[in-house]
Amino acid sequence: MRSDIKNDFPIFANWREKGKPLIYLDSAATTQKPARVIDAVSEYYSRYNANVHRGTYELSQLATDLYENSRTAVARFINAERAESIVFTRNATESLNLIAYAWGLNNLKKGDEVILSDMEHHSNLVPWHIISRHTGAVLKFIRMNSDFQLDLQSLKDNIGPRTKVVSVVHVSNVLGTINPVKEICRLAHEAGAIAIVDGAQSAPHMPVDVREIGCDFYALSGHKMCGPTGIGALYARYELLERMEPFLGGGEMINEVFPTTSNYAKPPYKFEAGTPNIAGAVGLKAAVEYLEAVGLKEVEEHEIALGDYAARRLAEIEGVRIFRPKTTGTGVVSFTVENVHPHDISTILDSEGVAIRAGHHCAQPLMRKLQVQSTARASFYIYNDKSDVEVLASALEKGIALFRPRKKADVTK
Amino acid sequence: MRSDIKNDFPIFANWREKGKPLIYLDSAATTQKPARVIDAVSEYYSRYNANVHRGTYELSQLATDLYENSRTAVARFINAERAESIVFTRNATESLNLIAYAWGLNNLKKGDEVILSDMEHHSNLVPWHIISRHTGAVLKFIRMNSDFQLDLQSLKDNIGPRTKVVSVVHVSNVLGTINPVKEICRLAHEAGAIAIVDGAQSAPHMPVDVREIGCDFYALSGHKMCGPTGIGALYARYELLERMEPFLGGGEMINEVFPTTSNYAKPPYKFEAGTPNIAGAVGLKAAVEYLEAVGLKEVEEHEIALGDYAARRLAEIEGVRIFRPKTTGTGVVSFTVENVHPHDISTILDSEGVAIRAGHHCAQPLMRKLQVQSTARASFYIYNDKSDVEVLASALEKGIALFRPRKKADVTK
Amino acid sequence: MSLNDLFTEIILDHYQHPHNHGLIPNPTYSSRGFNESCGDDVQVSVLIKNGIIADARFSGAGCSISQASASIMTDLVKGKSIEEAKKLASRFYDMVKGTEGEYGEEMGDAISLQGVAKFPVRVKCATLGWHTLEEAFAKNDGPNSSEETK
Amino acid sequence: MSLNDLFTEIILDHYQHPHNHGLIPNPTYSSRGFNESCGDDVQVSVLIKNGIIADARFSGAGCSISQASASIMTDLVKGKSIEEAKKLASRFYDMVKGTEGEYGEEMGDAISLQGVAKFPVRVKCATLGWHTLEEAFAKNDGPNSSEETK
Ligand SMILES: Cc1ncc(COP(=O)(O)O)c(C=O)c1O
Ligand SMILES: Cc1ncc(COP(=O)(O)O)c(C=O)c1O
Repeated sequence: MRSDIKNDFPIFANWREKGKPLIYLDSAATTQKPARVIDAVSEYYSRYNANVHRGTYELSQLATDLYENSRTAVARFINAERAESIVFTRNATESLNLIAYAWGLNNLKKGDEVILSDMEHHSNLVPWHIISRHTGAVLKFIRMNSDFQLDLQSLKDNIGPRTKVVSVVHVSNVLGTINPVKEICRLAHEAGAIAIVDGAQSAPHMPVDVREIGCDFYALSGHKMCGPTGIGALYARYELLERMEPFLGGGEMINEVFPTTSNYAKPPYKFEAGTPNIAGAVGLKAAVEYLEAVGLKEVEEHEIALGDYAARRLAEIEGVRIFRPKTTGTGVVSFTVENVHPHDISTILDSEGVAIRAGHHCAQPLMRKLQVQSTARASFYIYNDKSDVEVLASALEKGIALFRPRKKADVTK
Repeated sequence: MRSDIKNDFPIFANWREKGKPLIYLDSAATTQKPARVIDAVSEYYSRYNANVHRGTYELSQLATDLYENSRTAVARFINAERAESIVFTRNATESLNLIAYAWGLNNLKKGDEVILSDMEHHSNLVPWHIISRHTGAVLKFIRMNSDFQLDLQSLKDNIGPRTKVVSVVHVSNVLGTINPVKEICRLAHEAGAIAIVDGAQSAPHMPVDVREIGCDFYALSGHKMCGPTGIGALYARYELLERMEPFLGGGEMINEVFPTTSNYAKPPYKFEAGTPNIAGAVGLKAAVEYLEAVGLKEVEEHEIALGDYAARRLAEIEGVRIFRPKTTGTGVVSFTVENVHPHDISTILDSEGVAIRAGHHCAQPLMRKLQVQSTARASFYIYNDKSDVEVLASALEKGIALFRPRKKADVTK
Repeated sequence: MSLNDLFTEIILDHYQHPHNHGLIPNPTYSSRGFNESCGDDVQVSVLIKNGIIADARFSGAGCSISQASASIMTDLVKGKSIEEAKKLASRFYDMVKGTEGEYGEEMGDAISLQGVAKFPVRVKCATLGWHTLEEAFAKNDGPNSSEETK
Repeated sequence: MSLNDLFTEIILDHYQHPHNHGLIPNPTYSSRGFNESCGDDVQVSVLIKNGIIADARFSGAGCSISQASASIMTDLVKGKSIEEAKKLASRFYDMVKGTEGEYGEEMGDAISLQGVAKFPVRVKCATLGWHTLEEAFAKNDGPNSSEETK
């Protein structure tokens, strides 16, 4: 990775002005934004702002072209077969809800089965809870083994003619595990089920090819891949989008509206009701182009190397326990420290300028499997390097010292 | 209105560089953005960007504060009783869908009635089409009279014990009609129904007080009020939010998640699944503050004066027909021209730098009532003045000359 | 980018006095198309006899460009095979999108729509009739039953 | 903004050796609170006798601040009336949010949480126990049935 890459991200220089450098290790929650993306958004508002699609004047046509060019860029980024396979959403969460509501609510019946996994983010759990409540569909789970990997045998044991959906996370936001989604999609299709991949943590971090994976749907969030907040995407096989009922109703997504009925525009428009996040899409295109220029293969290698290094370095510290698979980890390193709560770890690190996340990481069922209430999580991205790991490790050692177990003191009555 | 207000909006200077000034008369579709809003978004990404709510470090706390301060600002803007009554959405369309899905899908039954009006935007029609298909609820309509106003008698005739929802547009995006929403809400409540107001075209243009109106829900879009794209809001009475089922499922909106069930966070968080449009909220706060500084009363007076003037000026032109109520119009002026299709009018005006909209304005049922396929629409905002009306009128006269009816020519065989 | 490049005399003439307006009672192929961006609405019907387009008509409502283009199209495709009509459609798309090329005799009055290339917002209007024609040909259910029963 | 202002000896002591840990079998009031931002989970139970808090206990799991604060709270409220406890809660919120004022004797060990004011992210941890106590008091269903039947 270029050693000056931090300079692409204005926040680092701005934060340093406040006294200490920012060691940002929470990129799995959201990444920082390169100037290129920030400027693309500003430029959009300063030069091209207009509503899209229905405009009949030049400015609106420019805005529409910018918006649609972003669709093309996202399609290229994940190798979708066509731009029209990309639906813009707010984030991965909305993408997954779109599938659950538009496909699930209209296609699932009592007794149908939806297979998820032990390591899903709440965004791939709660929508199915809601839909199963409405439809009577049953949820099942692919089990995780002791090396924090999915046990495909438990999928094979559970999948069958009642299985209508298999939906799994590509890369776990807690463990960094890269799941064998290609194989999972193959098994889903063999059983006649649709296959959904939550790509929130893969799209930003590695080359992704949705056709190679063979999924029917793939969800991603712009803000986790150097893009703006408020813009995400859902990839879907176009024929599926054509057969699906719409999700949100409103402007842009219709063909004809009568007082009590309506018929719908072609996908992807059918799924984009109302004025979209145009500036967000413009910024997402800039983010995609930025990441392509860095090179996704390079991003992946850099992260895995840093993740491996950090896991090794932290494991040397007494009391630290790492939750990361032995072979297929990424730049996500979750850990706990004996006698120090993750939230306290985070405060200790914060006082040294190190931003990590502590909590359940929107994966409470996984926390229960790991038999912890929460973990601390350092997640690395392109702007991190080994020196960040060193700061992290030594700040951690300091904190552990502070929390060393002590006898009942006499300061309290 | 300040005569130099155009200078607050960078797009006008930038466009002029291309040769001719931009006469932007499509603010009902989306408004231009003041530098203050554009800069707030850039600054957020350059100084404060982090994920919100679950952060355990300073940067994340700053981002959370900025996001929540925006909620407070929006609440103040429409005089909501508390900040927690504001749910952030993508736009007014999503706000209305949220009600239809979260309230409607869980509360409406076969035979229940939903009363809308003849002048609704598709965003307040199509969601109810979807929900009525799922629940068997029946849609009814408040009629429009010949002065383009809602006929309250037709509401009184239709409302009754089966009425569960009354949902109407505050200001029509086609006619500019200001509807008597306070009276409509009162009638709805008398009948025991919930009262919804689509405020997409009122929040940007006049002082709005949701408690004075007495509505249960009020929907608005940031991009129509000088704010960023991709951010909108739903106001709701807090007790209603508490009683409601959630809409989208995912991170942030939960309390506890188990493999097959979950329970939810308190409103408004219960309705904000996944990473929100944080930068969008920050920009919306800047927009709200900008409009408050201009003064909403002043905005309203300026627009009505311009709308009145434009309606008078255009009516002088032969063949022009205006669709605007005699007394209660706003800055929206829809019109048709004999023998010239609205789309052609728009192209003609565009060649003179005048951006207007032509089409059905996402209100096809209203178009049928007006017995037109489409209209041309000029919509004025704070950065427009009388000189814009003059350019509009003379460009229109030019176009009409071009399209004067001619005999069958012999250029065609 | 003068308005006269777009609203040529030929266009305005076809708009004000459309050719082949109406619908064929028992068409071999027919379809209806919308221009989502401005509400134009065009219905096209075609009668095939001996593999040749014996009649083509259109109806609907819309802007000058969409209506004139449909009018011109119905003139042009009559007497041609389906394959020839499709080839012409594709040439037409190229022309109005501004693709370099020689567009001559075979385009007939459609040549007067060449100016559309300078007005990107209007391309969809110009192509609406042609797309609707192609959709009529492409309908999964093949020729309308009316032809079958003849 | 030194860590020692936050993780004082008293806090660490309460964290590592919490007072009144556990639950009262037949509490008059009880409630469970979550800190949505970090997963802290606290259950508080209270026994009222003759209008006075005769016993207060807490259980749950969480960070040093949430656990120590709950531990200190249970010490403090014992022997007080509900009104006094609520007044103390409100004083406590003021203190950890950094509101100017004199916080003296009556705060007991809670004074050691004054440093939280400099760590805004941790305010929610410090107030979790107190909010849960207030929620217990406020529950619509009034005192738990256990009190009723006693
Ligand atoms: C009256 C009305 N309601 C709803 C909407 C939908 O707004 P948005 O597209 O921002 O969701 C609009 C915007 O066109 C409108 O004018
Ligand atoms: C695996 C995974 N799925 C889904 C999401 C949800 O992403 P968003 O909050 O952007 O919708 C996240 C983000 O935390 C994630 O890590």
